[in-house]
Amino acid sequence: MSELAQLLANGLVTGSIIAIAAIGLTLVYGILGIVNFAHGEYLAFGAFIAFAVNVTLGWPIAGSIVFAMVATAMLGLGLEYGLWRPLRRRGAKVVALLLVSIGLALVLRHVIFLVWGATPRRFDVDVFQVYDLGGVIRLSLTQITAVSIAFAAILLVGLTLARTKLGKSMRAYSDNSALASVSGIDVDRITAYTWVLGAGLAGLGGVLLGLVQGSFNPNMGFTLLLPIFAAVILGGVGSAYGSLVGGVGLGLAMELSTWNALAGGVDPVYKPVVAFAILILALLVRPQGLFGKARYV
Amino acid sequence: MTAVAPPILETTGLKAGYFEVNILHDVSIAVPRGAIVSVIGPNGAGKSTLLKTIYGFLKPRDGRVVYRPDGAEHDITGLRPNRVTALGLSYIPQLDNVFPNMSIQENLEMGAFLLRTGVDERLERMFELFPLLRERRRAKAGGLSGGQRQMLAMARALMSGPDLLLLDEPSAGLAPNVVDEVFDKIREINAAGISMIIVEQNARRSLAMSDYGYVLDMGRNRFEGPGERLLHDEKVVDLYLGGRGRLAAAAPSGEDYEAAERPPPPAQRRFRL
Amino acid sequence: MSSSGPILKVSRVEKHFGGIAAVDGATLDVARGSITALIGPNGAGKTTLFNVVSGFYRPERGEILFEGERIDRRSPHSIAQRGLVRTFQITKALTKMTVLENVMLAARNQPGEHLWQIVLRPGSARRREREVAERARELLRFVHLERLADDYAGTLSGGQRKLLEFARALMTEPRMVLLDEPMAGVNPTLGLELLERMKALQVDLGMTFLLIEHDMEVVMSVSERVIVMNEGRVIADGPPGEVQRDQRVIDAYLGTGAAAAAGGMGR
Amino acid sequence: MTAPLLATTIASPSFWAFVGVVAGIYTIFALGLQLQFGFTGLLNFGHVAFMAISAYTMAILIVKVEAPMWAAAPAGIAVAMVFGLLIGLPTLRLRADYLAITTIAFGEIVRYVALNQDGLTGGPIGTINLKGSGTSASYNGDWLAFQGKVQHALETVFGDMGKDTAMLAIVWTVAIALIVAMQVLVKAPWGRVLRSIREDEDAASSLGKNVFAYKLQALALGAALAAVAGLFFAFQFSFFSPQDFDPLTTFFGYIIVILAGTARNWAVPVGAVIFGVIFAGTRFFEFPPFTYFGSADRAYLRLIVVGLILIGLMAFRPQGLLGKREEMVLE
Repeated sequence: MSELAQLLANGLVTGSIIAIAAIGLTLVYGILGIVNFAHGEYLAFGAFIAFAVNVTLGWPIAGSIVFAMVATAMLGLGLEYGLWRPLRRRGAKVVALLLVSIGLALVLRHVIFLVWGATPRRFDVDVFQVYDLGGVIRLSLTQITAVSIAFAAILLVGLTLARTKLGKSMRAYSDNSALASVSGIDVDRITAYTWVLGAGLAGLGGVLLGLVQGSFNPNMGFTLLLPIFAAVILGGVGSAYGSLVGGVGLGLAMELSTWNALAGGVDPVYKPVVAFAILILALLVRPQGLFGKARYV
Repeated sequence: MTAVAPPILETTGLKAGYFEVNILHDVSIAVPRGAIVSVIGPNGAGKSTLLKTIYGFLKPRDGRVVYRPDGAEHDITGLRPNRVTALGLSYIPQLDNVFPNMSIQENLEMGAFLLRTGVDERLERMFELFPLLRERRRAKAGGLSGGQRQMLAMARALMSGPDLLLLDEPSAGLAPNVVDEVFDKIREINAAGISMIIVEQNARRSLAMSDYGYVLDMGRNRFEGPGERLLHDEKVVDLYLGGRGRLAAAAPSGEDYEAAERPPPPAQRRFRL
Repeated sequence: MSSSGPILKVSRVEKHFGGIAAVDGATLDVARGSITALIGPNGAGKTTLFNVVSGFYRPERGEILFEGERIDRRSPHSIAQRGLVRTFQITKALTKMTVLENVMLAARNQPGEHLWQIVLRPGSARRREREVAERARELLRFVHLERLADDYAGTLSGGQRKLLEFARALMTEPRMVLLDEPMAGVNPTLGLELLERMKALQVDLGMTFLLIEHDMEVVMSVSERVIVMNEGRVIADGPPGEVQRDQRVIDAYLGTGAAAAAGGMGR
Repeated sequence: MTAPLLATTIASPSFWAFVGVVAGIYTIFALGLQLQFGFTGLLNFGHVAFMAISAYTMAILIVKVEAPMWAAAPAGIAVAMVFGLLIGLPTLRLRADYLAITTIAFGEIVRYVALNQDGLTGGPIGTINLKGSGTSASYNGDWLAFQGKVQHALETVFGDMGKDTAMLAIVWTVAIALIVAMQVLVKAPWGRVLRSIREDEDAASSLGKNVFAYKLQALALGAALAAVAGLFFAFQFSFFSPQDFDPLTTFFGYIIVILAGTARNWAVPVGAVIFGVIFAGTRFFEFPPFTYFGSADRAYLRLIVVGLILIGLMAFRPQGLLGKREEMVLE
């Protein structure tokens, strides 16, 4: 029983990291129509920027997280101006943009390798502060922090999309970008804000991933990319809350698959395979995503 | 409409296109204040491209677009669509003219995106003008039928309180009874003082209710004149309206159009836009 | 397979989307060798019905017989292979292929389309290809696109694409063609020509046509029977003159103006 | 490094033979993607998995079952094709982006299995561990014997040449034969159907074409080509491990196809040679500015360059070096 509780707790931690990473991806995917294979590198970028200020410069971790978010948001913004916008003006469509994102992923990942090397890095935090919850679950402070921040961020984004004028104009842009500009929306601002939000959340997700993993290298984002995509598709492309459900669901499924009571459970090395298998199976049943509603085109 | 007042919109020598291809070669039109102006012509003549160029979706390679709301003059050549809207124009595209995944009310609110106040009053006026929209205000626009979509598109375009409305084929693909309804609404909107440019396939009906018409062919002006005159110009009929044979066949309905020319009964004018 | 009786029988077909019935128990049949028009307001389910009949949507209920054979569980390609071919409201010209290739693609019995045949009988594939090219050029002549045969279909105008689709549908040697707004965007003069060609095929080859069309003038002049749909059901079915006097049709679709016009035509 | 060393590297036939072999293997690999993506429009991101499956199948059969190479190699291709059909059945109805994600997931599953089923695949150490720890396993005895015979035959005709020339001759003979075969297929009406599917599936099926069957054929044939590349890869490097089959390899294949021009079979070797020179060739550039970087850093730089090439192509020449703008697949 305590094994199950611990697995559920671990699943929640893994799931909330996937969810926070997925939400940035789903915004860019749903609003701008870019299937961003470089999203994992945005995560890694955030983690390494936080590493630089936290470890190299000695800032406290809280400040490092904020700094990394801002820096990643700026990266996202810079790439919107320097890369995506010119491509969009040239009439590039989904598949072309997807292939560009693969090129971008290669560039970003190896720039990070070039700067920080392949050595595993860790943040300057106390990983040994562990809380015993009800005598059955043990979670570290970093894990608890990560889960809380992730949930708070997702809630905030969800409210922004549903309630604010910015959120509405984002939805309008994703629905019909030409009509959005006829309505008086400055579409260039919308694409910029979407990247600020999407990349900023990716930066946050990267730092949280680094915190929870303990140590990380520049491949960290790419390793998690497929589970993140799985969460996005399960949750329905473009849906913030869907990402939450998809991410947490996947996290739980990955951890629970190792449960002994399930015919011994699968070998933990196959946890990512569980995520891939769930994705493939889910698409067989519902090609539009598990929680995704049929959209009007 | 007085002859001396300068037109509310004027294009001179517009040249525009996509990539290597020029679609507009030299197009000049003028829209008198308060008038309905029809732009007709065969497929590929550049009618829709003209609207897109006026509205800033396409940067013209040459020529000018000048917009003159009350007492002012703006050169809007190549201005981005959101800025064009801010100056008091509005546009209804032919396809994709609603936000399909947003509710009807949200669609209308998007139309008033630039307004800071008075959105609710405008919403109320639109619901009066298009009662069906009130009934289904919470429904997603994607679930509407073609005719209902066109009504929503018109209402959305009016939400910003424009002085000049650009309509791209408002009757395309609609059933005859719905077409009647759409043209009725167009006249009603015009009667409230809004100038209009209409691009239409349904050239006869469009010309019949227009103050002025332009015939475009291969991206150039071909004919122009008062709508009624173009409708009976032998050359125009032969070249662009499918010949006299078809005109004869359609003749009985001509009466009907004339009847519709009369201003709408006062009861329908209770709204101000 | 019977050679008399209706070529297409649609009975009590239903197709829903998220709880909304797009086609709600439609029943109709189409006489062999006829030109039948399918009209009705937008959202009446006409295009959905086309999609169901041509196999792109699977109906939840009902039965569709083509030449006496059930086709409502068949896939689009197998229905097309049986001789029931459709065109699309928004044309699907294959823009990165030439106009000629577009039409040649539609040929049936081409052994060169099967991997093992290319290896085993390369000669027969090549011979057939020559026949196909010849026939394709004939059809392009028929729709006045012959001089554009070697251009990419992407360079055609909207109306020309409608004509190309028409030629392509004929290339499949169909027994029946479903045309979804064949005249939309075609300039009036060319459109009249298209109608004449349709008539010629009906008379000479006994081909059957079912067309969705909004232009009432076209509907009245070309079709010998008109089926009217509204809200997913068939509300009227009969000769054009009769249908346009039907009060339900006037209310749901034609409106009083058009009815007056139609009355004028009747005189 | 000094100029003479550079000269010897650049002038060395064995260096160019190596680059040539790598380019040949990539040609065959990318030819499969050309068929799937360039002609049929299938965004298969798990292509490397078919390479892995055939290489592993062959090695395992030879080491564990002691099958002869001439039986094990075709078996590798067959198994890869079967996997192509199996993965195609559920995924080929998905839209492009979902297909890309599910196929890359499939590729990763294959790699994870290879990494973690030590008993079957030798695990992370690679095929050298196929017999378990303590003994080193080898699968290419038969191949080296065959290669020796070809080398001998070549030398009797052309005189003494470098040791890689036999491999070079074999790989390119096969590559060119496969290009010819593919060209025959896509020029036949079969290829016309594939192109119609790439553009509009609904149009193709409305004309009586069984879209699903054609996609499946393209996927399985493409898998077979990747499988052939996998065999040559295994022979060239005499041992391999799961790291050799990470998703990057598939992306390299895409870069070659896009560099060359989509829907152009004859362009594939051009793309592969350019890519081979950039990728394998730069390893040997021992002169400034390359010498300012350590070898690990140079590997990173190389991948940065590759990424920039992909971005640059998509931005400035999406039809590829030899493609036609009117037939451009990517818009």
